[in-house]
Amino acid sequence: MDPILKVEDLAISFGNNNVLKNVNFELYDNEILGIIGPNGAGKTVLLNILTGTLKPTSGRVTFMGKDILGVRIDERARLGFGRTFQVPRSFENMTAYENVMASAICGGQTTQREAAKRAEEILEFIGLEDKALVLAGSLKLLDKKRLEIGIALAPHPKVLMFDEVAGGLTESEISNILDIVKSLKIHGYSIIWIEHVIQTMLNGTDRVLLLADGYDIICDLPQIVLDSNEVEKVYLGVRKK
Amino acid sequence: MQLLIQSIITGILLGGLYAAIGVGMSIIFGIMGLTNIAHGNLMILSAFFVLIFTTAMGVNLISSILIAIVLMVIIGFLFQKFLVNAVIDKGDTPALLVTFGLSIIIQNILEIIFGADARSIRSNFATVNVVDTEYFSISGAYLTNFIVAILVIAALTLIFNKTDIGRAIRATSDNTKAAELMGVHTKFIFAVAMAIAMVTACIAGFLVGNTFVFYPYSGTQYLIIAFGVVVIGGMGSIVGTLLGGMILGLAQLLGAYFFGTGNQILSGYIFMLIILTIKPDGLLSNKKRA
Amino acid sequence: GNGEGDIATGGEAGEKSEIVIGYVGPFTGPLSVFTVAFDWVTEKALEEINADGGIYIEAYDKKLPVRVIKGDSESNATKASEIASKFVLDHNVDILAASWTPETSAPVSAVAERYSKPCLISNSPADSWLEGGPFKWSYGLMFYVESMMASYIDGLDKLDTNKKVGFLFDSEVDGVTFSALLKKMLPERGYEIVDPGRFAMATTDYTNIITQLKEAECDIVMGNQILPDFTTAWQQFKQLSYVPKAMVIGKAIAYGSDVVALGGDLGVGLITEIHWDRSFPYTSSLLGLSCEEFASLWESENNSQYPATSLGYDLALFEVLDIALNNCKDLESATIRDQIAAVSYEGIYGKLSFDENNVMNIPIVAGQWLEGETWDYEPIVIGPGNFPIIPAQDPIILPGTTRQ
Amino acid sequence: MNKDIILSVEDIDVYYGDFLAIHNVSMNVKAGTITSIIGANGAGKTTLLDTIMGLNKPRKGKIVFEGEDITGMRTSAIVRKGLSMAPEGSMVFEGMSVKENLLMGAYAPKSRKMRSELMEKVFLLFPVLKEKENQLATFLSGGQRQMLAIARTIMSNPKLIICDEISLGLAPVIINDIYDKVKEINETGITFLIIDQEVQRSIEHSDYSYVMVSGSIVLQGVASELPEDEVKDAFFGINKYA
Amino acid sequence: MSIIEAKLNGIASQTGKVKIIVAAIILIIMGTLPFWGSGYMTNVFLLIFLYMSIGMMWNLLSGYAGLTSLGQQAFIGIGGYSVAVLTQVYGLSLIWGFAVGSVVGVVFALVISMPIFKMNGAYFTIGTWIIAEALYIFFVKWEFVNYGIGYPITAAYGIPMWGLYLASFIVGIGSIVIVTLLLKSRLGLTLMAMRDDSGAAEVRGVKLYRTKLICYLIAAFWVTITGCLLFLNQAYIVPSSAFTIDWTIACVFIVIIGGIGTIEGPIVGAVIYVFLRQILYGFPGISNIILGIIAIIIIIVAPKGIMGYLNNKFNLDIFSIRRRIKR
Ligand SMILES: Nc1ncnc2c1ncn2[C@@H]1O[C@H](COP(=O)(O)OP(=O)(O)OP(=O)(O)O)[C@@H](O)[C@H]1O
Ligand SMILES: Nc1ncnc2c1ncn2[C@@H]1O[C@H](COP(=O)(O)OP(=O)(O)OP(=O)(O)O)[C@@H](O)[C@H]1O
Ligand SMILES: [Mg+2]
Ligand SMILES: [Mg+2]
Repeated sequence: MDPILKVEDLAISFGNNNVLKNVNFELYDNEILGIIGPNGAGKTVLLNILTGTLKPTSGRVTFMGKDILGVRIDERARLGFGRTFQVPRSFENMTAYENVMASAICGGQTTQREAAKRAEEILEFIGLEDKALVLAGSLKLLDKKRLEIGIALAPHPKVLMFDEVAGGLTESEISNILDIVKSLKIHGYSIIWIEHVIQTMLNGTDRVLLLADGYDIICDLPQIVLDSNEVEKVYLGVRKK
Repeated sequence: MQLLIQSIITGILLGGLYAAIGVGMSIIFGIMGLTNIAHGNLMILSAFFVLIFTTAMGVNLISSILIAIVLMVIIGFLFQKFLVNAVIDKGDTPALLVTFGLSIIIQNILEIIFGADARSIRSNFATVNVVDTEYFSISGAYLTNFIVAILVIAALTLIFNKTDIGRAIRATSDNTKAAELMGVHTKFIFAVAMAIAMVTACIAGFLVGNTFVFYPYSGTQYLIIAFGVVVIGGMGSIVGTLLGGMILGLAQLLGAYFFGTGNQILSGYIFMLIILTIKPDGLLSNKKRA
Repeated sequence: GNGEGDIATGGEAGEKSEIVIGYVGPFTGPLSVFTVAFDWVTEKALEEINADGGIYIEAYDKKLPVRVIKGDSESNATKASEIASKFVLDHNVDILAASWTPETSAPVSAVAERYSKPCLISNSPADSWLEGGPFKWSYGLMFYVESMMASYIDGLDKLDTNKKVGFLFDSEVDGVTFSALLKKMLPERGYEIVDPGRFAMATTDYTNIITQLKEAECDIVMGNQILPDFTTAWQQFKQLSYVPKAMVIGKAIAYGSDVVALGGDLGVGLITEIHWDRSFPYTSSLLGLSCEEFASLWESENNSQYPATSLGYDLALFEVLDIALNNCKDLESATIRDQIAAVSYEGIYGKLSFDENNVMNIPIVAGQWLEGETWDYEPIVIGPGNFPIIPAQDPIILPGTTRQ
Repeated sequence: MNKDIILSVEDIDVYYGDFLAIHNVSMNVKAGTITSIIGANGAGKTTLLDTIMGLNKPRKGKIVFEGEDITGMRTSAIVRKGLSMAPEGSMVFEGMSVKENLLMGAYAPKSRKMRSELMEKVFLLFPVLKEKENQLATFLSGGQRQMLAIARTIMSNPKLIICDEISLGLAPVIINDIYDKVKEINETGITFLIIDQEVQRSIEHSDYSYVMVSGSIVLQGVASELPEDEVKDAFFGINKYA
Repeated sequence: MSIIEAKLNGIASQTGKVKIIVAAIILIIMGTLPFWGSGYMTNVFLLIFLYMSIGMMWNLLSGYAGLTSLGQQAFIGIGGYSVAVLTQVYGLSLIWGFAVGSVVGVVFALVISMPIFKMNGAYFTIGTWIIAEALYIFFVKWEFVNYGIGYPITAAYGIPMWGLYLASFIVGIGSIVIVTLLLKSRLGLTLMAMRDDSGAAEVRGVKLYRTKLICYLIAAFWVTITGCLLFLNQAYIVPSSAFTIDWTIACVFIVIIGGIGTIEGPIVGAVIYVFLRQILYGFPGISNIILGIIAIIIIIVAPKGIMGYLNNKFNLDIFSIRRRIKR
């Protein structure tokens, strides 16, 4: 089966700071790929490259067989990239409802009527229907994170990319997010999921990629990755006795 | 031939004055990220100060300039404390609009007090011709401007690179949080930067008053020059200001030479726009480097 | 006092208690120098007009005092238009008046035409004002640019020069009109023109123009600028070591104080237009004073040199209104308008009446500023041009002229 | 109050807007020791350090340094009291040379006088900085930046040095090196409060440790005696204390 | 003022018949003002509608599209000059002035959008100002438009007051309608998203360039039309009054005082601005100082202006552009 998204020899540096040196991985249809790695490993940078806000120094990104590195940011959204931001960046002076609608319209090119319908569905799905008319700026962190997911989902993207959607949440909140992501898989989405909360990686993903020192160190089933020496060494930092 | 040589020389010398006009604005932008629309008016305000001291109070020129500088520093401090600090965190537009309001207030107050008449600060060298050859002449005022501008810019470069306070200013503009962690009282540093900008505004105000005439409404005219200089040179770059000034001066004079007298000012503007289009951040844009 | 508008409560026609004149002028802004005499002249004129209760109007069978309300155009056309509208619509003035340069006079005339209000404009070049015509309601006490140029050339003819004239005209109304006309007139009188072209107002660097004129060795430079611009330009002439034998400059140096403001002895020998002078051989119809007496009255009461340009025009405005209103049987707009049109006047500007363009052709002469006895600078008339009745003297060549 | 406690944090709450990032946190740092804080991402470690340095204001509680209440003081004033921090992500002044960065470290008047000695001391500790003295900091590698950041704190001649994410982006050799330096500096009498992403190492190198989970301190003790399982759980974000 | 408030209460609401009826009544009252009101009131409201229109468009740019321009006078001048040149020089009817003016305005906007859309933030602000200044200087020395002499617009003498008023009324109300419809359209959501976080908006698929351009062009079009009327009202045009920054200053005051990023803001702002000018005209010089002080105080105390403040405080949302969930 062809991967929906393929990243080859990706490298990026900021001045002298070679954040990504050579990263390769694939994302398959209807798969949840977890990405872990130490702070500053370049996980967010990777997402930024995929969505187009950063230009890589070299490498190739193929989406459904098409090289997309030359494609504009907004066009990529319309091609089917949906993401969340590590620090939520919802549109604060718009209601949750409008946030989702805006995303549906811009990324999905629907009419307002369709977008409204979609927004209602989504708000229900992420459990935010009772806060639909609240300004996004006044939502609590969990709700903001949920809204991030909702916004990303709105235009029916092909690939969803979550950047620490569970970060900063309590345990029960985390399981709530976990449920949402799992049910997204059932709906057929392909997902890239960056998270530091190991639980989510273990329970929510199909495969886990460890990103460190600018390389894709290992990419395998979650349990295998988390038990590997590499993870101990570069990520967890707890040496086995 | 005479006209071409004269145009080039005048263009460069005029550029010195333009650099002096722009440098204060550049500092404020580079350090605080504040687009100070009132900069031109503050300049004219200082010119009026120098004028009052020399004419109405009979103080000699140098002392007048020094007193004016002190006054401008105080005004800059108040401006910083009560207006800029109140809005600087609210984003670019509110800060810009506050300075916009201030500019209107200053020019109208000046008009109420001094009337709309044009003034100039007469000094001995205003009408002197220091070099007079067959091919070109150099005006005393222009030469003074140029030398003062070079001195100001050299002094600023020295201050910013070699003194503790200068380094603190650069550090603050580089990374405010880290500067605070070094023990730099960054709010105070903002005030110092504003004070330095005021000193340069005052000097520029004097130079303008000595070279041209000014009236309460002149601020806008010089604001656009300041903008032009800073925009061409790159906001926040001191050396860029000098470059920007000379380029603008030359663009005007050569514009007049090649496209006719009437196009002198227009050439300057068009050149600014061309540079902004090609390099939307200016030539030496580097906010990190003073 | 800067025109705190004295607001009239516009009454009904039946209970008319005064005649209100709404005057719009540049009381602040770059042109405010031209309104310095207005308050003083208004006071003098109204004192006389209202001396025994005002002007008798048959329709009301009583004397109505004349009152003037002032509006400040801030030397800005938009503002002038707004205020004129306010005067007509809100204050219900009987007559609109305005003065000084097209920025104020043109929009005020436009308002008068729209609302059918009689309107009297003083001191604006007639030529550009007339482009807004033909006027049905507006009348002008104005000079024709041709008269002004004729007087200049008249004066220049008396000088020993190489007859090469360099232009220093900006691209504002006057600069464009004057230079265009001079291009026709000067060659006819044997002068050669060097024209670097029109330039924007508020230009600060004149190197290009000056160097061109210097290279062409012009003995005469003619221009028209506002004072600040001219101050800068004239300084730069000196800085670049180029002083022509004659420097003719319109607008900038209307007053002795302007010439002083140039600084040093920069003002000596400059030639400019004179709109009114104490040496004019006329007597005011309203005040009964000769020009010399009127000028002296100002100087004794104000302790400053008489502001020649405004003094004459401001008084003439009231002289004409006085005559017109005294002929009015009622205060209908049309009546007032017709009486203004009919004014045949003999006053501070001699004997005049309105021509077919609604313009009263006010004398204008060329003068030269010389160091004076009472004041720093005093003007002499050097070129009476179209008004030979005005006595004239011989001009001098600029001191500091570098070429022999 | 115990005399050899140089810094004590008493029961503070810190908010970001409505978000309670730190709740009821108290801790003491003994003079002359190396104290570490351990915790998962987002546990609130940085927030705590920033609050100590006056970059955040606690809504409740107080912070005492050498017996003096420094709660709510301006950061620059706190620095002058003798605290110094190498912040998370090092935050060097990118547009300034290495030397200028160090000079900025000695900006506070007290240290300014002795800055040439301090500079020599620093160059002895980090010879690589001497080599790069005149280079702009923007061209330093991540590890070198971290060294510069630590060196910069020393330049202020502090009593207490706070290092956030001390080993971030550093190669293992350098990390060991850094810890050796920390030890060396510590032996001259300067107290350390450090955060290291690598739990084990930070425990190994410190005298006393605090473990933070979700904005609260859940565990503390002499570093070598901390129960490893519980530490690991805390680090994995499994909050059985909640 | 109560009229205005009532009007404010009216226009937008599609909810509630009362609002529609009130709106209709207000519109009829305002639309027929010249036939029952005094000439003076007519003139004042004429100005209010014109200033409202340019304020509304500046608000669209600065408040919604993040394009803080100091060069709107360029379009006002273009409008005024189109009318002047076509009627005065070519003797054509006014309609031509409006038609040609709006085309020229939009084309000019399109042309300058290429360079200035590359500039961001302060650079954009300054860039627009420089362009307007350059245009001023260009007109001053352009023989085709009679240099700095300008033109009287004699065609204006013949227009009855009510005609000019109605045109202004339409332009003013039209500006409200345009902006409201725009914000209620698909583009509106895009715009608001862009206003809140343009980077994030782009990642969500917002075509930043195109969206900004559309706003810029709409504003250019409408401001040019308003410029035609402003100068028709003035009946005289010179470059110095056509291209003066004063027009943009007026926009800034109106929007800041009224409330940036709200639809009601420019309406309230225009009413206050025009009335203040009428009251303060007798205090030349001071009037601008007072306006400046008011603006600064409002920026500091209530950065979102009067309507922003009221909207927050009392949850007023007269021109609701909020999307409601229909159940
Ligand atoms: N725009 C940028 N310019 C310069 N450096 C950048 C930029 N964006 C990221 N970096 C650098 O790239 C490195 C990787 O950052 P990134 O945000 O991808 O880390 P991360 O893996 O997402 O970490 P975390 O888990 O903390 O979110 C960091 O050192 C950061 O400083
Ligand atoms: N400026 C901020 N505004 C809002 N929330 C913030 C801010 N900074 C941190 N937070 C939140 O506060 C919590 C604690 O963050 P903090 O940075 O103190 O954690 P940390 O323990 O230092 O984590 P890390 O290991 O990632 O550095 C996190 O949930 C974070 O999302
Ligand atoms: Mg990240
Ligand atoms: Mg941290």
